[in-house]
Amino acid sequence: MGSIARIEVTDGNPVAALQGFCARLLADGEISAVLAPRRLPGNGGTMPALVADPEQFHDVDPLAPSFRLSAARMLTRLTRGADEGGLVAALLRPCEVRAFIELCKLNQGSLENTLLVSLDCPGAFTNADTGRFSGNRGNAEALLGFLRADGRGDFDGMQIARACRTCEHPTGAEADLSICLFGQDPAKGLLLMANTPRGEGFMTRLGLPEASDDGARAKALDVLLTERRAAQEQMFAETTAATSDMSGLSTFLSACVNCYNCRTACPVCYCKECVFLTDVFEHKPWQYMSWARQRGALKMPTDTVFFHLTRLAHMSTACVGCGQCSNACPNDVPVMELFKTIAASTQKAFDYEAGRDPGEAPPLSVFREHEFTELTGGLD
Amino acid sequence: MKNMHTPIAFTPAPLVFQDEALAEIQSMVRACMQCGTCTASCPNSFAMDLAPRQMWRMLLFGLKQEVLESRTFWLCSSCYSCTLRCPRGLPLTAAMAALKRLAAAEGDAVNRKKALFYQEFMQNVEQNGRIQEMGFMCHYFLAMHDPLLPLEYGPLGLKLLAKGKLHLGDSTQRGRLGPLFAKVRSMEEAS
Amino acid sequence: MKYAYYPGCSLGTSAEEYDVSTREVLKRLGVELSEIPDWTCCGASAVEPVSRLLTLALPARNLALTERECPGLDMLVPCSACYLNHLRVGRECATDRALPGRINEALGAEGLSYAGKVRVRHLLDVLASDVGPKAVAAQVSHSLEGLSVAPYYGCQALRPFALFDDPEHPRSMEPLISALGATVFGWDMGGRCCGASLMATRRDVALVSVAAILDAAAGADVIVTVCPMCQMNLEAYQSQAHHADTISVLYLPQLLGLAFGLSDEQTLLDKNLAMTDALKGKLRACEAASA
Amino acid sequence: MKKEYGALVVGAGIGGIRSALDLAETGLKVALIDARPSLGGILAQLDHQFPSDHCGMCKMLPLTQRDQSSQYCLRKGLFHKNIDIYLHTELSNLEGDPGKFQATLSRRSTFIDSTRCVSCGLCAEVCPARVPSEFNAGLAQRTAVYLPVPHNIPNHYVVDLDNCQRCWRCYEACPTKAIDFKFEQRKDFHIVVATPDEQLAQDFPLWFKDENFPVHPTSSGEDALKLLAEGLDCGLMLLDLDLPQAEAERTLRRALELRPNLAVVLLAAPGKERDKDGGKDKVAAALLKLGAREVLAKPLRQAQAVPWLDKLFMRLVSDESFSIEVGAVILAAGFECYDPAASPGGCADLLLYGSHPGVLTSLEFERLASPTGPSQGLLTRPGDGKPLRRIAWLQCVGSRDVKKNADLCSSFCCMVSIKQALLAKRRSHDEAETTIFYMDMRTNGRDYQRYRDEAENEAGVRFVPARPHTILPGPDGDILVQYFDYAGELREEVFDALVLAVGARPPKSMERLAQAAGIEVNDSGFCATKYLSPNRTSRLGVFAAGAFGEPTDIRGSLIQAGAAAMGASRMIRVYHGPRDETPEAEPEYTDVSRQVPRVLMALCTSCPTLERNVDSELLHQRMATLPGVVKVVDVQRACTREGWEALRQEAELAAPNRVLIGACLPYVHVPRLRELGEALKLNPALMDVVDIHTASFSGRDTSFGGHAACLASCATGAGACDCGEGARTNEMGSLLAMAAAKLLGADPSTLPQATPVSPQALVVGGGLAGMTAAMGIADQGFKVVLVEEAEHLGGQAMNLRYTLEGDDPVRFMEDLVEQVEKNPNIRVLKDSRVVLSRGKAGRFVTVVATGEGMAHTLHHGATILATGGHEAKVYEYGNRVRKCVLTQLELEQRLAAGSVDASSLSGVAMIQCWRSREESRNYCSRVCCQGALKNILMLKKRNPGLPVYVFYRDIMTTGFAEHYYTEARRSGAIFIRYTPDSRPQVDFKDDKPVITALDPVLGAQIELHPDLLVLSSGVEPGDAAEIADLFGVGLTSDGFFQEAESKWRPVDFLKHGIFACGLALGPATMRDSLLSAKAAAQRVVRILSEKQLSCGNVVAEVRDTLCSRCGRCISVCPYGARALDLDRDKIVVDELLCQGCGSCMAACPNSATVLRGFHDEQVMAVIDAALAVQPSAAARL
Repeated sequence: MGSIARIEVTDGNPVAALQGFCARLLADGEISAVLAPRRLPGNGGTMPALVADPEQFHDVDPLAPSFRLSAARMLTRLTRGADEGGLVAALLRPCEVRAFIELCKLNQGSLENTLLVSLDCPGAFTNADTGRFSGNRGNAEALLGFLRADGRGDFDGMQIARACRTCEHPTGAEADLSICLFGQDPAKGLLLMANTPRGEGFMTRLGLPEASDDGARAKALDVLLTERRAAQEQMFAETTAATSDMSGLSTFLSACVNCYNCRTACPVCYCKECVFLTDVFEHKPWQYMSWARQRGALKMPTDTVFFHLTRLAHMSTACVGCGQCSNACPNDVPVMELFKTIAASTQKAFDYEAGRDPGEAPPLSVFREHEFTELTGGLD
Repeated sequence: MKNMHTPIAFTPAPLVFQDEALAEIQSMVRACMQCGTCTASCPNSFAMDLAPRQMWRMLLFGLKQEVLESRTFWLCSSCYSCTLRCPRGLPLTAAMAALKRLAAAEGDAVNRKKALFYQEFMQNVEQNGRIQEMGFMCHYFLAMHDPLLPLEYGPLGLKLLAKGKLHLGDSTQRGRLGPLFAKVRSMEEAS
Repeated sequence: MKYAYYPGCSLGTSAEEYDVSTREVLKRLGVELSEIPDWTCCGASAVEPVSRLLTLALPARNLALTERECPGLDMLVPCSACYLNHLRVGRECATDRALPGRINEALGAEGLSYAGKVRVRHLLDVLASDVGPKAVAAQVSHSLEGLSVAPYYGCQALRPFALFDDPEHPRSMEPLISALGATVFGWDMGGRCCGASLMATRRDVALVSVAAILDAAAGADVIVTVCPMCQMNLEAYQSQAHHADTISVLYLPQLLGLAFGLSDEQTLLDKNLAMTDALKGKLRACEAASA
Repeated sequence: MKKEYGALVVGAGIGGIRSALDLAETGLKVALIDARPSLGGILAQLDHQFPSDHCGMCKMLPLTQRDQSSQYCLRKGLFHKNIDIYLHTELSNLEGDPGKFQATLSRRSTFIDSTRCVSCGLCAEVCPARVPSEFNAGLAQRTAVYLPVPHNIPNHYVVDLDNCQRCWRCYEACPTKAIDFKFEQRKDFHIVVATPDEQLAQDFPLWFKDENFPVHPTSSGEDALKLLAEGLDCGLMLLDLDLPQAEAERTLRRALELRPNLAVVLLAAPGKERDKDGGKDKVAAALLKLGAREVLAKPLRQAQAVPWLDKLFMRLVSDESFSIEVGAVILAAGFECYDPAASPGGCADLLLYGSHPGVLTSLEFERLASPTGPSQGLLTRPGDGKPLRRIAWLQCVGSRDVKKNADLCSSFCCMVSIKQALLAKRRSHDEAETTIFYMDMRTNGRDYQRYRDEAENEAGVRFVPARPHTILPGPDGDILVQYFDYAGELREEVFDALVLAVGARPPKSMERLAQAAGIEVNDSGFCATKYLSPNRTSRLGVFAAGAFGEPTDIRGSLIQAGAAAMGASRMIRVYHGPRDETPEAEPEYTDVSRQVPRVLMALCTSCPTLERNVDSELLHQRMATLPGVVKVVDVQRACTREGWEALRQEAELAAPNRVLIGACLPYVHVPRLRELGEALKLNPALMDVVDIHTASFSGRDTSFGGHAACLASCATGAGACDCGEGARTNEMGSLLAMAAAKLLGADPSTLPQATPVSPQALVVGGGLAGMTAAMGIADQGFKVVLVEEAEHLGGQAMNLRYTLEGDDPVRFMEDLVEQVEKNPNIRVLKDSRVVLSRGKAGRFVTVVATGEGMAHTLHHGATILATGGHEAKVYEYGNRVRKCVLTQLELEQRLAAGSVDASSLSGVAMIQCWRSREESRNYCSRVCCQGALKNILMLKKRNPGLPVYVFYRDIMTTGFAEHYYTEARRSGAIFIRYTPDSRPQVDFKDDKPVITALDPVLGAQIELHPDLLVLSSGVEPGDAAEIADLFGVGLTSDGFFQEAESKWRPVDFLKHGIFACGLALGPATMRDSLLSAKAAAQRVVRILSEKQLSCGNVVAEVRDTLCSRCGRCISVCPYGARALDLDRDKIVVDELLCQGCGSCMAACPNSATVLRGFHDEQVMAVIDAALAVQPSAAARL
């Protein structure tokens, strides 16, 4: 556990405190810009923004429970290749940090060119509900209420997204700096923790007052995690039952129209042009006719289940469970439930956790001689 | 088998060549590669204090005294198993006999005593041309100065007597081998 | 078939039955023997520890006599020790060219010279290869049906010069035994050493070998040997080797003599020290069966 | 007209195959013959090879011009454009001189026509004979008509005439009439019997009445000659030796004049044919010299005479002898495993081999552990089937035994035993306890010591230094082993199985082969070769490859084979003059990438089983409906010339841009596709052959459709069988549909253009290896640049003064340096270093900086790295400090210079394995044991009485060097074994070394006071780190070059075009360096002899738009053929290195990298075609 500092909150407005924090980061010579969520005019909720002018932080709001898309993919575009002088500081949710680390393992971005600042994540609403929560529309009281709930309970009759309700990584311990919310009174002050040597460096330069962890955070986390793990087990059980055979799986995904939104929203699906968009799946007429003749009738469009199976095969070891796929699906297909369940079992099988450690190589790129002996029969 | 784990520090002197007899035996076993086949196939190896292959090793080191003190070569019943199976084709049984001759010639009293059986046998042959078993055994008992020895042969002697197999020996060939023994003795002194 | 016969010292004294039975059996088989005149002792297993030259000179003397007195005949030797001593002269002269000179210098004392023309043959070799089992079977009048015979070859007949049989697993006696109608007792101690002269110098060691051989022969009616020292060691010391039931040890020609129906004087069975009544019973049964 | 080849390779084991491939790849035509009916020699029986513990033979296949040769497992078979393989053939005579040899080959017929046999296996099912199978080393049985090796292609059955019981059942059972016993030719095969014996004259014709041979008995030679003179078409003459000798001789001479290839057999009275001491009777011997074939003992009995004569007739008619003209000959007949049951010279009685089922030779154990073996790889004891859990290995069976005329070490059995111990543990899931009894554990290859340490420490294999000799039957069928261990105790242990590590013996046909090839044989019976010209035999132009010259392991054989190939190719070029024949023009094909795919499908309908079991009419229609298929034609007997002509005309008529042929034996047609391609100007990659024949009959165990019994009725024409015909038609239909779908997706664009080759080589390092390699290349007409760091050539070998075998290395090196400096093709750059090197095989650019600061840029097609090594620096025990301590090399130099006077010495001690074979340098330096022995023999020669004591761990004298180890012992040197934890202690008293050590035999401490202490310090590689990353090649943990594969590509690097040889590859004696240098030279000539290097049809390409540069494909490529080009920010593929294995395609999630011929949609289409349900017969369209 690195050193801990305190971010003072004046007049009960934590958002302003964090805006000041970002400005101080930008003032540091090494940081050339800050990537942070910014409130959208009108319908509420936030979208990531790259702020280079210290004055422009006024509508930055990293605490808003709005998670319209994962900023990981944006950060890779900023940090790929040689750095353009100065680091990009990024305020990210824990699942965005872990998604970014996975992408760096695939040479899509580089950790050297960025300072990762992760916030304790009490969860966020689905894109549909984000607008309807008053906290997102400037009601500071509702926002403070939401923060004090430490990620539990419901607000204005609405619950946070199911992905967040079943998320067991609410803290981003892998980032350089972590802003701790759980167990703190957002009105009074927040804690800042440094996890990596680079984080320590910046913390000293920021010159924030020392602080000590009174354990409140850990207690709050325990309560939250037990609840979240229970919800996760229940989700896994439901999904596994629903998709245990081909017919179950095809009904589960029957609403899919191959719009491939889930792929576009997924931070770790890094292919430039998915094979399903290439000519490989532009079948010739005689092919469709032959299938139809063979089976009597052919569901159109074809290759929907095939698509999800292929995506599972490609990225289930890298899935961080951020829920953006369900968020982006126009027909409310429970994609997140399927992917999180499958990802959990594949990552357990390989004893690997997506985004846990930048040094840990992705499972399929490493050959271990004595693995899965129950399958290979122990004989090589 | 007395196993010699107690270290015997000795400094192997350079191979002295004046010792004609030792050199002759050494040349017989020089190509030994210490594979242990002779030791494993010798029927009497259980009673030997030095394993045959240890004895060849000490010979090559020139440790003549230590070899002559051991009783290994006296226990050789020349059954030729070792000579047959030695992968280096060494005349091992002939080497054992040569060691007996060496012990008889240069060995201490114990060795000379053990050689008596063979020397008495050959004296009897020299006198009678053909071995006279009765005469030879009597001379052998006398030479051994061991009163208990004849008793061991008591029961055997009686049985042979009963079966009429004890002959006082014919004297047809008495003295026939005198000139040959004398000639051989003079030739051996000369060389 | 005619051979120069070298009986050896022990066949004149303690192994008289071997000499007599050999002569009778060979006569029955039409083999003519002419004893080498003026033969002397070959030194047996006692000469080599005394003198290297004598080891070769003594047998060379008998060989020279054979060349002079019975030219062109092979020398037939019943006793394994004498056989090896005589055979070794020829073999060592072949490898060391200086040896014949020294031997003849020694034999010069008696005006004899050894030319190396004589072939030394063991009695077993003659019976097995020259006479052959068929000729033996032809002479059998009292088939030894039901008699279990353990063939014992000793050492020096087989090693180190393996001329007529396999030195590790000898088999040459077996056709002869079956020719007599007897059954060959299956054991692999045929080539194991009986302790030879150790019986005199270190009896305790020799008795261990004898005991091992006798134990292995348990179940056979009789052991058959072709060497007087082995016969003496196996037969005379059975009690000292604390061997429970004694087993009789015959010479091969004695066994042949029984099957040929030779008289007791011709086989001198009474000379054997351990004629068990079990064996006597069996022999009588054979006689009755064939009479 | 006599066939002409560049080279003849005798023996198709791995040595022969390596030599043949090395020559064929440089464009020479090679004739590869083998006496056995199958390819691969002993390696066909071995599945696992040390030190990699799996097979790797296919790594010998060519990497560039891949489509000229077969690209599948080499144990299945070998095809190459320039290699003609003659099996069941032996060399019977070799005349002429280098450049123009006339080789007469005699081929024993297999009585089965290889173009008709489809290996359906029906003949083997009916054959009554049961004979021990050679493939399974006698553990299993085979029939007289059998498959020599189960997994070979083409897998033809072979008739073993000697064991044939002449029941002719196989002849009747064969559906395609492939078996031919020449029945109809019997009636005009006249036999003349010249014998005075009336009885014989009478019953001979009677005996042969039903064989319908016309027999002409004559009472005398003259009558026989009269018959011949009258023009009787006589095939065989039986000449009775009872005729007067003069008459018999005259008849024989006259008969052979009348009919030169008449076979004459002598009949000799019993006993007469063998004179007293076993030799042939003088008369018979004389006649045999004159030309009689063999001698037959009378009295003849019908039971023997008839089959003997019938088989002789079949051989006379079917066997053939032909002669070919070759430039050079390589003998690679390999070796035979020592047979413990042989008599005389066997040791079966001692080791219970043959009488106890649990005693096996190492070859038999190999077969027992092989899945294709008798017990399908289960380690159970033959006989009672008891699982083998306690196994012992006995080393040096038939080796290192003066009494069995084997004063040699077979050099591979130690490593084979370790491998088999590990294999046994793996097969039994670590339940097996393995023990190896040995005298010296000879692990003197570079990585072998680590292999042994791993086996001993991790796998738990037990090594016992003892030579058990008493093996007795133990309790309940096990084996009791008695041995004396070093502590002097007699031990007894019981094992389930005892494996005899049998050594190497010259092949059985060695005497005949040596006489035919006119070469000399050394006293161990192997082909005599000299130490410093190891690949040459005693006859100029005839070379020894593989283990033929000296028993060696796979790596040694491969390097020896490469060296022999270099010798042969150099001999051919020197005597044949410059390469006159122009390389065939590369055929150009029309570009069909713009056209719509039009498939012509040709179905062969000739074989009887096809007509009966398949509704070809329905098949026809179904194929016509396939997408892209424009025409379906029937071709009669596509495998014959005429059938092929008909197919060609059909193709020219339809002018398709895709051709699909449905026939049997696809591998027979693959070479023909090339001709069709030239005829139609269509790239053969757009054609395919599908084996529809196997689907038309069901072998013993194929699951679909028919069953054997019913098929048998079909074969005998007992009526059309209706079982599963529909299923079989479907099966064939889907096979054809899949092939058609694949052809439709085939990528018609042209291959990436070939890289032109600059015909010059660069050799880095001017030591013995570098110079030999440079000479090897220069003599074959190519330019070489030789770069040497030092001021003069020679390297490490200049320090040697004499060799163990008595050659003079000093003069050898002087001649070599002189030849290199005077050779017009070699440009020597001394005192210069490589600064930079770029490019790939065929197009390298290297910058060399010379001492005076000049920089040369060189364009060369291939590189050889021979940076060598040096004696390891040892600073313990007062070395370099005290006068009385030397290393073996210093002692050798001082003995040669006379500065050390042996006669004045009173004692010398030597310590082996100093700083080798332990953690810091865990490998055997291979040269110090031989170095120590040659110094001992030199010392003893000068002072026989000098006591010499050698402290050793294992004396590594493999091959014929073992003889000198025996000589050293005979000369009086005393060898004292030590183990790493009881090492001899050395300290000094008045400037003389005092060595105290434990003598394990005596179990006592000994203390020696010699004058001189000599250390064997071992070998270290030169500092090659810089050169390695300059050329982009790897190093092992000890600093030697990391070759592509230690056994099968010993001198290549993974990066194509760069090779290594000499001491830099691993510890090596002068002989090893010479061999690896020549092998490397031949690999370089292989590249330089090509005008351009084109890659194979199946090669990977990158679609850059799709590639997100994640780099997964780079790490997964086994051949290192992919790299990220930073400045162009693209993944680039080196087509020459790429072997089309497809790993990159599997790793890429986005199909950004694709393999030509295996695009996604193509493979998906093939899968869909396979699953597509054929419209049932009723719904005929």
